[in-house]
Amino acid sequence: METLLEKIALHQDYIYIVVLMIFLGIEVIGRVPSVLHTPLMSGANAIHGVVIIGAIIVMGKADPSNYLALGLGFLAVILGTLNVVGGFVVTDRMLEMFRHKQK
Amino acid sequence: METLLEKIALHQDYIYIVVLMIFLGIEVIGRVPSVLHTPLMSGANAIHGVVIIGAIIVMGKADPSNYLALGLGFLAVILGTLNVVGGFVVTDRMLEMFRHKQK
Amino acid sequence: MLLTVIYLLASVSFILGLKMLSNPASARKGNLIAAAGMGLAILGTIFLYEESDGTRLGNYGWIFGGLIIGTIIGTLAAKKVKMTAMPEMVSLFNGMGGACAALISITEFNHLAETLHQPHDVQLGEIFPASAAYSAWVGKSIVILAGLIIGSVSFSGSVIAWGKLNGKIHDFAFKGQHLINGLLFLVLLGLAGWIAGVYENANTTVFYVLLILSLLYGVFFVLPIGGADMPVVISLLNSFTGVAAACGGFLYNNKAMLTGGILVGAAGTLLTILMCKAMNRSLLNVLIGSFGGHAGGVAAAKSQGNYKEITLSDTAILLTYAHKVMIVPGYGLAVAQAQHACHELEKLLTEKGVEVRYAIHPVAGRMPGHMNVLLAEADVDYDQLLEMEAANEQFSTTDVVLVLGANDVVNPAAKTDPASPIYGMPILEVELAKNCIVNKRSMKPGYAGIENELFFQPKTSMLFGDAKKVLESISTEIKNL
Amino acid sequence: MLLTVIYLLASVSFILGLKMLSNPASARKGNLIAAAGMGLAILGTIFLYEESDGTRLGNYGWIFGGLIIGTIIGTLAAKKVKMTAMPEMVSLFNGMGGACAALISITEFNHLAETLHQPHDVQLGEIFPASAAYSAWVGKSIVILAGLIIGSVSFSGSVIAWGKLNGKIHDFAFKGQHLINGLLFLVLLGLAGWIAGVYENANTTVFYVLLILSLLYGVFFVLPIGGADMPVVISLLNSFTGVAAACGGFLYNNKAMLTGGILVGAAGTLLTILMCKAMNRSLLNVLIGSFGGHAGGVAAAKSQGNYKEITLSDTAILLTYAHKVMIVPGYGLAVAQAQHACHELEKLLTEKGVEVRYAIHPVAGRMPGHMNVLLAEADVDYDQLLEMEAANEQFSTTDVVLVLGANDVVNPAAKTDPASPIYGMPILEVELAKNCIVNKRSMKPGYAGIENELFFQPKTSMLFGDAKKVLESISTEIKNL
Ligand SMILES: NC(=O)c1ccc[n+]([C@@H]2O[C@H](COP(=O)([O-])OP(=O)(O)OC[C@H]3O[C@@H](n4cnc5c(N)ncnc54)[C@H](OP(=O)(O)O)[C@@H]3O)[C@@H](O)[C@H]2O)c1
Ligand SMILES: NC(=O)c1ccc[n+]([C@@H]2O[C@H](COP(=O)([O-])OP(=O)(O)OC[C@H]3O[C@@H](n4cnc5c(N)ncnc54)[C@H](OP(=O)(O)O)[C@@H]3O)[C@@H](O)[C@H]2O)c1
Repeated sequence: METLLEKIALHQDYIYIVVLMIFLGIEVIGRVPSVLHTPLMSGANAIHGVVIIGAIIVMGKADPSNYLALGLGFLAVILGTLNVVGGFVVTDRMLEMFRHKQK
Repeated sequence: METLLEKIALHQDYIYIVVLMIFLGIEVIGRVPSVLHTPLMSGANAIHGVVIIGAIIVMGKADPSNYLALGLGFLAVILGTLNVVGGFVVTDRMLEMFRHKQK
Repeated sequence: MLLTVIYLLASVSFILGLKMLSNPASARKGNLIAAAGMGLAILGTIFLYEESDGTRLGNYGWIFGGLIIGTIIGTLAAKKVKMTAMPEMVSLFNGMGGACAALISITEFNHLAETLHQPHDVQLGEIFPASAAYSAWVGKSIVILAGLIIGSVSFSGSVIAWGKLNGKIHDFAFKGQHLINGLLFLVLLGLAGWIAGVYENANTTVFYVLLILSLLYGVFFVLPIGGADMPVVISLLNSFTGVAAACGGFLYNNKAMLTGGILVGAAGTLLTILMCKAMNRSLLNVLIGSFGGHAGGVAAAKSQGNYKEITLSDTAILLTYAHKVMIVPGYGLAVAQAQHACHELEKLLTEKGVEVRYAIHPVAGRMPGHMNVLLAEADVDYDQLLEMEAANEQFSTTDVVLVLGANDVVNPAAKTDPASPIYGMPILEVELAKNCIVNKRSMKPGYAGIENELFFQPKTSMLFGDAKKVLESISTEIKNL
Repeated sequence: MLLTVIYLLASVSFILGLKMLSNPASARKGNLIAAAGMGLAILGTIFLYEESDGTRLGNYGWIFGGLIIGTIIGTLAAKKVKMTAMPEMVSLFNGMGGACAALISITEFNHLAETLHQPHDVQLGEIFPASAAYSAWVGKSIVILAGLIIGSVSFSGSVIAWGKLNGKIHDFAFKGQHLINGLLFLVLLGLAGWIAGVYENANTTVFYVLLILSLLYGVFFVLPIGGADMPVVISLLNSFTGVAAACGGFLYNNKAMLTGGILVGAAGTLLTILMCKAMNRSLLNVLIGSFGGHAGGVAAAKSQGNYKEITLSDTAILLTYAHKVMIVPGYGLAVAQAQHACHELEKLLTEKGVEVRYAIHPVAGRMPGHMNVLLAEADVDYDQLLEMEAANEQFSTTDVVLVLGANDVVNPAAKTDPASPIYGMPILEVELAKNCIVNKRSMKPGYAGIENELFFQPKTSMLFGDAKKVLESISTEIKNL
């Protein structure tokens, strides 16, 4: 118990950021019309592609002689990029189709 | 410039919390009906009474022989309490009046 | 440790509370949740707070004394205050919060000045910029000074707003006032920068000068703004106090103060803007005081010919034989405390088969929602209240409009006269109805201090007298018909 | 230093972007803003990232190689994909993100295991709980394992969802499957707890077992859920990947990953719930698969008597002489790519003085908003689209309803038959109209695999044929009238 509280106190900034972010995530899309569900899902999908940053770090830190790490990192970068680029492009395509007549 | 960036990096958790909090503050009351403007203002007023925590700390840390500090701290505690208690009670009274017939 | 969790809970309760406050169904619960979080934070601070060296707080007697005194006065004041005076009360409470923040800054600055001046030898070696001590000093003093300035402005501004709302202080403006305010603001910034930037200047004299100038600035900031705009000003000062509280959060590394303060700062700013929008004005326009600035002036005396009076019994007959009656309540109804008499009349008419509705203008009365609150107190059915837009659509099919102590909110000058100080404000278009009966005590102007053309129009009849008495008499007449 | 600011900007861009995405007017700009923030964060990481000891990243060749390959494939895939296949595509991209998170966890765990096993002497002294090294180990390994499990589940689950949507994988459920899933989940937790809790277990074998079981769990999690519910499942897996990305944020103390991940985690969860609500179901109900589970089953063959057919020319006459026509588009319209033909017919009728509207069901088609997108592509005026509630109010005053390739969304069983798998879903109540013409190619059921009583009702006439051809023929007939 004591150590748990200590941990919480130590990482309180993180905990605050996480809690506030959860509130924000919920608030921000609180009243999305159902027509936008698919593009919103797709846009959110692109945003979690931010995991690419981790992949870049893994790749950049990998020992150039450690082929396993290099290979895994390389794959991770590709997959992460797919998530990001594909996600944003496909969302844009979806939204473009809405635009036409919608004032 | 360099030192400013350093400062930002040093206090990044704070900055994140502040920025997220600003977003939240704006999001949370985004679509309040104008009937509720006064109670909401009053409720927000009560919440910033959280400054009372600072007053309590000042008071509790004051050297018992330093009458200036004691006096100022005491006044601060009273004023802060007024803000908090008065704020919440008056808000509750306002809202009570709305309740009656409003389903 | 445990305190961290308590503060986290308090922060969450503030967010949830504010969120629930912005929805009619959950508002009251939201207020209670925020209050519970606050109580928890206060108790937690008293019993669990530790300095970094592990010492606990002392002076429990003083602390509890202050809390008890504050609680008693605060509760009494909040419970006793008349409903119409509530915005004034909120303004006062807001001022208290600002003052509290300023007092904290004063004490902490004195403390800082002392510790700086005592071990003088140590200081001498570290006086130069780029030392760690110097940078700590800059950070700490900026936060303290910001808390001082914002808190003081909020305090003195709120007191002026309070005085204006209850009529003790009158609008006051002179040419070039905005210039002087601007200069004063620059001086404040300059002084604060000087204190914070130069290490030796933990100089209490300059500090107190800054305090006094900040208080003055608050006074000058609010004075030129018209009394009618005080709710907006209070909301703005409210968000100032939030920021001042957040400064305390930085100072004590206290997340509850920080989050609570910033939350109110941001929400309050948005609320201020929303309130301006409800009056169809911009915040800048309010602050420069172009509308309110005129409010205290002499009424533009362009006498508009004659007005017609109507007797109580004629009014009673007109109302009874109407198909549809629209009641427009205003500030006068609240002053006369005539809401119950009004509800009586409405029930009587409904029994006779007349369709009765209330047309609620968003800024009728002296605070947003004033009329809703007032009529709810008299148990008027919520379904009978029409908002401005809905009401304006129905006036053309209305037989009789009964204006009860309202004036500015039915003034057609807002639509027709670009020179009028209320030009552009959306109004209730009562001229569209077949008949319009206006009840007030005299031909005196309302809040904005301007004549009302409506009273001189052929469709309009005046029914002078105190709203409560008039309404009761009409009810008696109708019963006797 | 500068990187911190960049990450902050990225976080803000994600929040703003998501906010704007939830409003039709700003959605596209929101997407671009989030994308710009992401680009900034990626470039910033590549060029500015420093380890705590100041070393920069290496292997630029590999990094840029990966980025370029990913960009090319991603752009091509996203640009080439057919509109109806977009949800599948999103599912795949989501799976990529999950896999990326899992790969990061694998590499970091290997790294951790190596450093733990190398300086063995140092470790021996610190093996006991309560040492700083132990507690660092627990923290780090929990984050790594959480990233591994969540990322893998999201990956394999997304692939299954993708397969279901494009028809490659069929629904598959057996008795007790939920029990097995529950057990598997507990095993995952147990293994992870064991690795994290026992210091010596930086054991790569157990770690890989955990990886495989996680992948399996993802498969079993999605398999029993009906294909019709895949959009909901994808949204849920989307929020899983968000949490996996946030784990990376903890691992690298990276705020952009942390905030972006949590944001998507929270928003995705809410979105999942909102999507369920649009189908009038609970999330639990979807996950247990009671609806979708039946979808693949054999159509309940209670033959409902006879149906009536109508000729093309009769249809043309009926439409031309109607006052008000309501078009109900469905999945079949999209398959036939008949949106342009449909718009032609609508213009033709409007010229003849017929009032034409479209009734849009929220889950018509294969993705939310599918019909809106489809009709917008054919330049149909936005004002002519009615949402479900608005449309249902107007059917009773409608002369002819033209159902084009829709089936489940007009199935009255959803209202009348509690045993039906779609019972409770709100539908378009086309029975209220005077006439109902249904165009499809056969009497085969739609997505949910069930019969549709509507086709056998006296007011209903069937018009068999491919939607596009049928619409074009009707237009020709009308022109020749
Ligand atoms: N709602 C807000 O948030 C808010 C806040 C501050 C200011 N304001 C301003 O207040 C004004 C509100 O307009 P309003 O039409 O409600 O009020 P008003 O324009 O102030 O007019 C009130 C009228 O009531 C009459 N009255 C006073 N006591 C009365 C009594 N006992 N019986 C009958 N009549 C009585 C007065 O005329 P006699 O003296 O001739 O009787 C006066 O003309 C606007 O200018 C608005 O901008 C609004
Ligand atoms: N919107 C979403 O988010 C989403 C996602 C996944 C699943 N779903 C589910 O999908 C269903 C949507 O309902 P719906 O009414 O749009 O579609 P539906 O129930 O799947 O029915 C589509 C009908 O179109 C006909 N059709 C197919 N190709 C055609 C063509 N070329 N020309 C004319 N008709 C054609 C088919 O009948 P024939 O074969 O006889 O021609 C079929 O009965 C719901 O069950 C919903 O739950 C929705």
